[in-house]
Amino acid sequence: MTALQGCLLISALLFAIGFAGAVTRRHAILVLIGIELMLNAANLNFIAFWRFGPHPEALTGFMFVLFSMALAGAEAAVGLALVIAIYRHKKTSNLDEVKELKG
Amino acid sequence: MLGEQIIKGMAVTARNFFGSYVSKERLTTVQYPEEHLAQKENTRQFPFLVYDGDDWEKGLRCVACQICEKECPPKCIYIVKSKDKKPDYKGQPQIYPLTFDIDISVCMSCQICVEVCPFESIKMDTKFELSTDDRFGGLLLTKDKLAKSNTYYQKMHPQDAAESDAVIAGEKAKAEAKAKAAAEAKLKADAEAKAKAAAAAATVPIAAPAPTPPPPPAK
Amino acid sequence: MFDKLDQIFVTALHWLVSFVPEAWRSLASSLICIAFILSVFPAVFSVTTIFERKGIGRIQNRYGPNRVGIPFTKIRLAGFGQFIPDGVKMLTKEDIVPRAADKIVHFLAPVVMLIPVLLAYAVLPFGRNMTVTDYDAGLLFFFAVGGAVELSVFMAGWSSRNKYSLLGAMRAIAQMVSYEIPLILSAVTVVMVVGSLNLNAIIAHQNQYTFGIAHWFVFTPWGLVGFILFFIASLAESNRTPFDLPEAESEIIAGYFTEYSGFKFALFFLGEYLGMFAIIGLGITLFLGGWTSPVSFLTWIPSYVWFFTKLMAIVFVFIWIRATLPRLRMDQLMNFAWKFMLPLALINILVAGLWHYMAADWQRWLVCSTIIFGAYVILGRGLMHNQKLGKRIYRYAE
Amino acid sequence: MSIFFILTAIVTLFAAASAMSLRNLVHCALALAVSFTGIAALYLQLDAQFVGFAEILVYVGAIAILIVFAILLTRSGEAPENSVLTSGWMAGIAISAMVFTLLGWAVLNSSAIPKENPPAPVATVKNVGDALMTKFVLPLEIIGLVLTAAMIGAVIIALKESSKSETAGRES
Repeated sequence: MTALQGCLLISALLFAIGFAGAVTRRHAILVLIGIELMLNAANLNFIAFWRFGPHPEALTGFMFVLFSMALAGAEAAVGLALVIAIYRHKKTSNLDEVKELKG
Repeated sequence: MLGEQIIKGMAVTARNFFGSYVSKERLTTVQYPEEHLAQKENTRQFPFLVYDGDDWEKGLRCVACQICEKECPPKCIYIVKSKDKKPDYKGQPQIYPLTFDIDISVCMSCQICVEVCPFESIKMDTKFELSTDDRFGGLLLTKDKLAKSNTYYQKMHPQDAAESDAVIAGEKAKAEAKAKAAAEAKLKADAEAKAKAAAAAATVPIAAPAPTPPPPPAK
Repeated sequence: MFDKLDQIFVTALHWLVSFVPEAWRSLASSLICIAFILSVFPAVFSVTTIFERKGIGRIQNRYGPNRVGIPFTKIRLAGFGQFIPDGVKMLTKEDIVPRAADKIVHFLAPVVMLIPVLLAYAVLPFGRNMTVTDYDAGLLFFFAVGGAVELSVFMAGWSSRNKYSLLGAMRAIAQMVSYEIPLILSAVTVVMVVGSLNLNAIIAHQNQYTFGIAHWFVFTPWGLVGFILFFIASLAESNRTPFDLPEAESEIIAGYFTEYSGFKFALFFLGEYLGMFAIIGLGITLFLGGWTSPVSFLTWIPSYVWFFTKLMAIVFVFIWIRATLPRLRMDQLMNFAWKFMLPLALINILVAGLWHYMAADWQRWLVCSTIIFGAYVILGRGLMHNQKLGKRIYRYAE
Repeated sequence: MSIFFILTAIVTLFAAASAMSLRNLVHCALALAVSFTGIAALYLQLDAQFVGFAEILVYVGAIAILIVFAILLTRSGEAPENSVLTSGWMAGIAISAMVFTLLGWAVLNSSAIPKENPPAPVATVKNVGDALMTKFVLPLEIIGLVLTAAMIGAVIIALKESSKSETAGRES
C-alpha cells in the first residue's frame, strides 16, 4: 500500500463516518456536522492527490482545498442560520418533526 | 471629537500616577501597622469597664446590677454577683461583679449596654486589633481584661468622658450633700436625744439607744 | 563587543546543542527553545502582576503591594517579591469541581487554553536571530492558533454548569470573534506593504534608517491607524478593560472561570496574560519594528532588550487604560467593532495600497492623512450619532 | 507513511466517529474540533502547511465556534431523553458501510494510482499568492461574491422576524 492509498483510505473512512452520521442522526446540527466531515474527507483527497500526483507545482488540488474551505464556511453560516430560523419557528431542531415545507 | 475625552481621562490618571510619587499628600492610605489613622470621636468597637483611681479591683464602677446582661441583644455578657459588699466611689457598700465576661465574638457593638448602664461603668472602646489564634479563649474578655481606667477613657473620648465624669461628680456631690445633711440631722438628733436623755435622765434613769442614721435616699 | 552581547542567547544555544550527538541536535535545540519560552514569559507574567497592582495603586493614590521581598529575609524589594506568596497560595489551594460539571471538559479547558497561547510564541521574533521557527507564513500561524482559544473559553463556560460561566463564555466568544476581524484586517496592511507573512521579513523591512529614524510602520499614516486599531482589538482579544465584559466581576462574578479554583484558575490566569503578551509581541513586530531600535545611534543596545522594553511599555499602557476607562456595554462593544473599527480598517487597507503606489514625497503624506482623518471623523460622527447623551431617566416598578 | 501519520489518522477518525455518535451535542462539537485539528495535522504532514493552518483558522476557529453557538441558541446542549437516531438508521449505516467498501476496493485496486512517491512539492506563501492572483483570480473573485452573498443571506435568515409575526408566533 502506498502513501497515497493510505490517505485515500483514511479519507474514504472519514467520508463514510460523516455520511453515516448525516443520515442516521435526527438533530439538524449533527447533519451539518456530518456534511462538514464529508467535505473534509474530500479536501483530504485533494491534498493527497496534489502531494503525490504528477504536477504538484500547478497547485490545483491545493487551491481547490482553499476554495472549498471558503465554501464550507459559507455553507456552515447559511446552514446554521437556517437551523436557528427553523428552531425559532417550530421550537425544535429535530429533523423528524420538520418534514413538511409549509410554514 | 471622538476619543478626546479618553485622552483627557488618561491625562488625569497619569497626573495621579506621577503625583503620588511626588507629593505625599495625595496618598490617601497610610502604612498600617506602623502608622494609624486618627480615629473619629464616635468610633466604637467593643465595651469595656471603667474604673477610677489606680487599683482596678477597688475602683470598678460596676455594681453588678445585671441590666446590661439582660438588655444585651446577642446575650454576650455574663455576670456573677458577689455575696459580700464593698464600698463604691460614693463610699457606700455595694455588691460588685465576681465575674464579668464579654464574648466579643458574639458582641455586635450595638452600645445598648452603655445606654442602659445607670452607673456610667460600661463604655465603648476603640481598640480594634483584637484578632487572636485562640478563637474561644482569646475572644472571651474577662473582668481583668475589660477593666480600663477612667483616664484612658478621658483620653479616648474626651467629650463623652467629660459628660460621664460630670454625672459621677453630680452623684458624688449629691451623695455627699445627703451624707452631710444626714450627719447634720444625726448631729441634731443626737443633740436632741442628748437633751432629751439629759431631761429623761433627770426623770428616768434608763437612757434611750441612739437612733440609727437614716439610709441614704435612693436616687 | 555589543554584537556578542546581542547574540549571547543564540551563541549559548549553539554551545549547548554542540554537546548533543548530531542526530538529536534539532530536537535538543527545540527543547531548549521551549524551556526558554516556558521560563521567560511566566516570569514576565509574575512581574507584570506586581506592576499592575502597584501601577493601579499609584493611579488611585495608594501604595500598592510594597511589603513582600525575598522570603525569610528582611529585604523588601519594594514589594516585588509579592508574586512568590501569590503563586504559592494559588497553587496550593483546593481544586473544586462543581458536582454537576462535565468533569472531563472542565478539566481540559485550561489546558486547551494554554496550548495555543504557548504555540503562538513559536513564530515571534524576540531578538535578532531569536525566532524559534522562522516559518514562512508566521502571521497565519499566529492567528490560526489564536482562534483555538475561543474553543477553550467555551469549554470552560459550558462545562461549569453555571449561568455566569456560560454568560461570560458567550460574551467572550462574541467579543473575540468580532474583534478578530479588525485585528486581522489591520495586520493585513503590513502584509500588503511588506509582501510577506514572515515576521522576520516584516522586521527586516522596518530595520532601515532615514535621518537616523527607523522605518517603523507606526510612523506612517496608515501604520499609525493600523497600530491603534490593532491595539484596541488586542485589548478586546485579551479581555482587558474597557473590554472586560467576559469577566465583569460586578455582573457575572468572574465570567467563564467562575467555577475554577487553585491550579486550574492559575492556568487560566497565566493563559490570559501569556495571550496578552503574545498579541502585544505581534503588535510590536508588525508596527513598532520588533526588536529594532527607533533611532540609529541606539542600535548597539541588544535587540532582546528593545523587544522586552517595548513589551513592558505597552503592558504599562494596558494597565494605565485599565485604571482609567470604565467597562463598555455589550451593544457599545459590538457597535464599536462593526460600525467603527471594521470600516476604518477597510479604508486603512485602501490607504496602505495608495501609500505603496504613490511617489515618496509630501503629497502622499497629505493624501493619505486626509483620507484617514476624514474617515475617522465621519465614522466617529456616525458612531456617536444615535447616542442620546443626557440626564438619565430611571423608571421604577410601581 | 510514518507512525506519526497513522497515529494522527487514528485520532482523527476516532474523533470523527465520536462526533457522529455521542449523545450530547456539545461533546459532538468538541470532538469535531479535535477531528478538524487532526485533519490539519494530516495536511501538515502532507507538506501543505498553508492549508493546514487555514484549516485550523477556518474550521476550529470559526466553524466549530459557529456550531457551538448554534447548539446553545437552539437549546440542545443537554442530551435528549428519547432516541437520537432516525427511523431508518440501519439502512443508513448499511449504505455508508457499502460506500466505504466500494471506495476502499476502488482505491486498493485502481491502476491509475502512481506507485512511487514523488519528492515533496513546495507551496510557499509566495507561490500560493501568485497562483491566486494569476491563474485562479476568477475563482477567487467568485468565492468573494459567494461569501458576501452567504453572509447577507445568513444575516437575513437568522434576523428576528418583525414584531407582529413574533407575537403571533408566541400566541400560537
